[in-house]
Amino acid sequence: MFSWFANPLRFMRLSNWLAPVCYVLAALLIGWGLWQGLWIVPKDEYQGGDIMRVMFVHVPAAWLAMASYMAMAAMSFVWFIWRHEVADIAAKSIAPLGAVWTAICLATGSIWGKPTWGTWWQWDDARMMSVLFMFFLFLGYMALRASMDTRQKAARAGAILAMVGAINVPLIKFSVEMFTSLHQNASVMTADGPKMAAVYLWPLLASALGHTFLFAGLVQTLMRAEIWDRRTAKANAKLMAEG
Amino acid sequence: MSPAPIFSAFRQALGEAWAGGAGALLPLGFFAGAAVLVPLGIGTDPATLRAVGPGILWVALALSSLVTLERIFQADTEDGALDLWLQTGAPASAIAGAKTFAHWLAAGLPLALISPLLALMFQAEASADLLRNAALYGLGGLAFYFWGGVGAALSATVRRGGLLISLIALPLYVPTAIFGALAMTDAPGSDSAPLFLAASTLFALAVAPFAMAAALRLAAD
Amino acid sequence: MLTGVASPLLSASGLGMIRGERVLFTGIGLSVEAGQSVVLRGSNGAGKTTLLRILAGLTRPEAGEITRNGAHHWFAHREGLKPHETPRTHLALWAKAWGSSVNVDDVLARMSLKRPADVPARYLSAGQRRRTALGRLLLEDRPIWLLDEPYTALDSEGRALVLELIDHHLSNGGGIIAAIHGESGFVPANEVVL
Amino acid sequence: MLPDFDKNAAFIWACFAIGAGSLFVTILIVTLRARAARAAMTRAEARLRGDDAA
Repeated sequence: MFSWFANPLRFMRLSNWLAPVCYVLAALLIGWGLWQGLWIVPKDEYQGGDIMRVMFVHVPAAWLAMASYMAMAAMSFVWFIWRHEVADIAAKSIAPLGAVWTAICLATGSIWGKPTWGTWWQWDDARMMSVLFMFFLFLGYMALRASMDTRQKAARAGAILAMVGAINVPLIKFSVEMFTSLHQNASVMTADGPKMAAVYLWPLLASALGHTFLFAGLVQTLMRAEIWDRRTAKANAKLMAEG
Repeated sequence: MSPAPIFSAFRQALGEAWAGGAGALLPLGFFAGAAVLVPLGIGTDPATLRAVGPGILWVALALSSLVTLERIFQADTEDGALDLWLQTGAPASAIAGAKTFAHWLAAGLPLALISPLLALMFQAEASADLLRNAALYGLGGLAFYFWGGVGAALSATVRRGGLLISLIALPLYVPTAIFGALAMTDAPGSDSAPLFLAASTLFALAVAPFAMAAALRLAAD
Repeated sequence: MLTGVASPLLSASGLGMIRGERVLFTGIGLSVEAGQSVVLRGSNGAGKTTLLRILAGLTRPEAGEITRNGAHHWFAHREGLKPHETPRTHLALWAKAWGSSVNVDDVLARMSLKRPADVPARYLSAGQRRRTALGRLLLEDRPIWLLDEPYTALDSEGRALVLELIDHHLSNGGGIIAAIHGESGFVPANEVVL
Repeated sequence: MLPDFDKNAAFIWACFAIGAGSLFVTILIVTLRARAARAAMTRAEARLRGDDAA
């Protein structure tokens, strides 16, 4: 299955129509989710009133922060085992986008925290802390790739680091949960709890799905750009060899 | 396969760690300096210092491990020793583990040994707890060195690799820092924290050598 | 000496290497039999060192296969000498690592390193450091020698010493692959031009 | 037109503005990057073909 996608030409043909489809679906789903979230659904007084509407941007961002790191690690693993170039291009393209959603999650979480807990940064919230470390993992991955002098070395170094990070994520999350459970009062945010009312569930799911489609579309566009870059580099190398 | 290359790598790294600028004194000086700076920054209230002391020492230990590790594999790629070690036939993971262990022994363990003195300066009561804490610093330091070693191996060919090591290693230091600091409090759950610290150190010892080996083969490529 | 019957000490075929987008070389094949030497030729940056590192198993080639019948010694620009090591401790360390029973003092004498034997490498001259590293070749009898610019930083006396080692190794049925920029000083069985 | 929030309106709008703003900038950068990459590729390959023809 991986080999089928591993051909850059096949990926270019696929993403040529799949990326626009992703963008359209993303626009529809995010638009509907926002309209429902901001105008239609009633506020929840148990969660501080209208401020809970922030979850329609915060929760999708949190979901993508985790999912994108796992996707990057999975692509790194595929590259490490099978050396399919498209997998490396995918991992490289996921990193900056994952960092963007992670940053959105941190920023909105912080702003949500201020009126709810009275503080911009709640050290006792395990999820915020985990996302913060996820952000550092993304930064480290990008910095490491950028400091390698050939794309082959960047691919190898990035894959090693992404996999090391991925097997550490469970341990980091576990330790952070232990750290936070000691200090406090359980988390106020129960937006993803099972008891959430159905009026919130559908708009939230739509938003999360919409963000996922936007992410998928952007990853494909970045991958296309990377493939074009590599073709340019190959052509330039040929031109240099001839000259 | 004979284990002789692994012992030789260990001995060479030990010699290198001792020879590299005043031996273990340099990391000790950094560790003590970083810790002593804190009261100057946050004030000298004995209760405050007693509360933050163990945590400050964890942070200082993490920072000094990063500073010590910066050159351990970079020097090997520059002077060609890495090429020789990768051709001994012994597993690269065992060589990397032996080298990292040697550097912990030369620079990390001494920090744990002087931690009781620094703890006293942070107004801790003189008791057997300080020795127990020293053992915990030693155990946690081992995990710091092994995860830091992964960062050092990955950035072995990078100029100004020190900053990169910090960025790569700090998220990996989180569990050790949390379990370690927790084990020195009397908060609920602190009884099991030393066990979790030991488990996360074992995890580092089991996983990090393979990542270092892969990174070192890349550095030699 | 018998030729053509024994299998080669080291043979490689179809070796290709790419760095970034630059193709360093493709379709390189070579083979060294007992008592033979191969010299790698090419301008700076042509990939001589890379090819040698591929033959040593340090660098992974993009394409091609290598067969080695026997262990090899590695001697390159970067000597593998630590600043705190002395010629004696360096050779003793590697003798131990390789399980060799060769007397280090004999090697030091052979390399004319008797006088600086206990001086840390950071105080040694470039030539003394290179002779220390060359001493490793004598610690263990290995059929294949991979030499990257063996004459760099050596005076005429040092060059003569290297040549003597090479002759001795070849006449004992060893094989040599060397990347040499200028004159090799010996007649190689083969040259590979990159 | 705009929804009327009970309190914390500034916080709510800040969150949505940050989300929309950063995603908009990301989309913009990704699009421009892809366009530049494609243009550079077209130019380089055209030059390669041109030399071949000559």
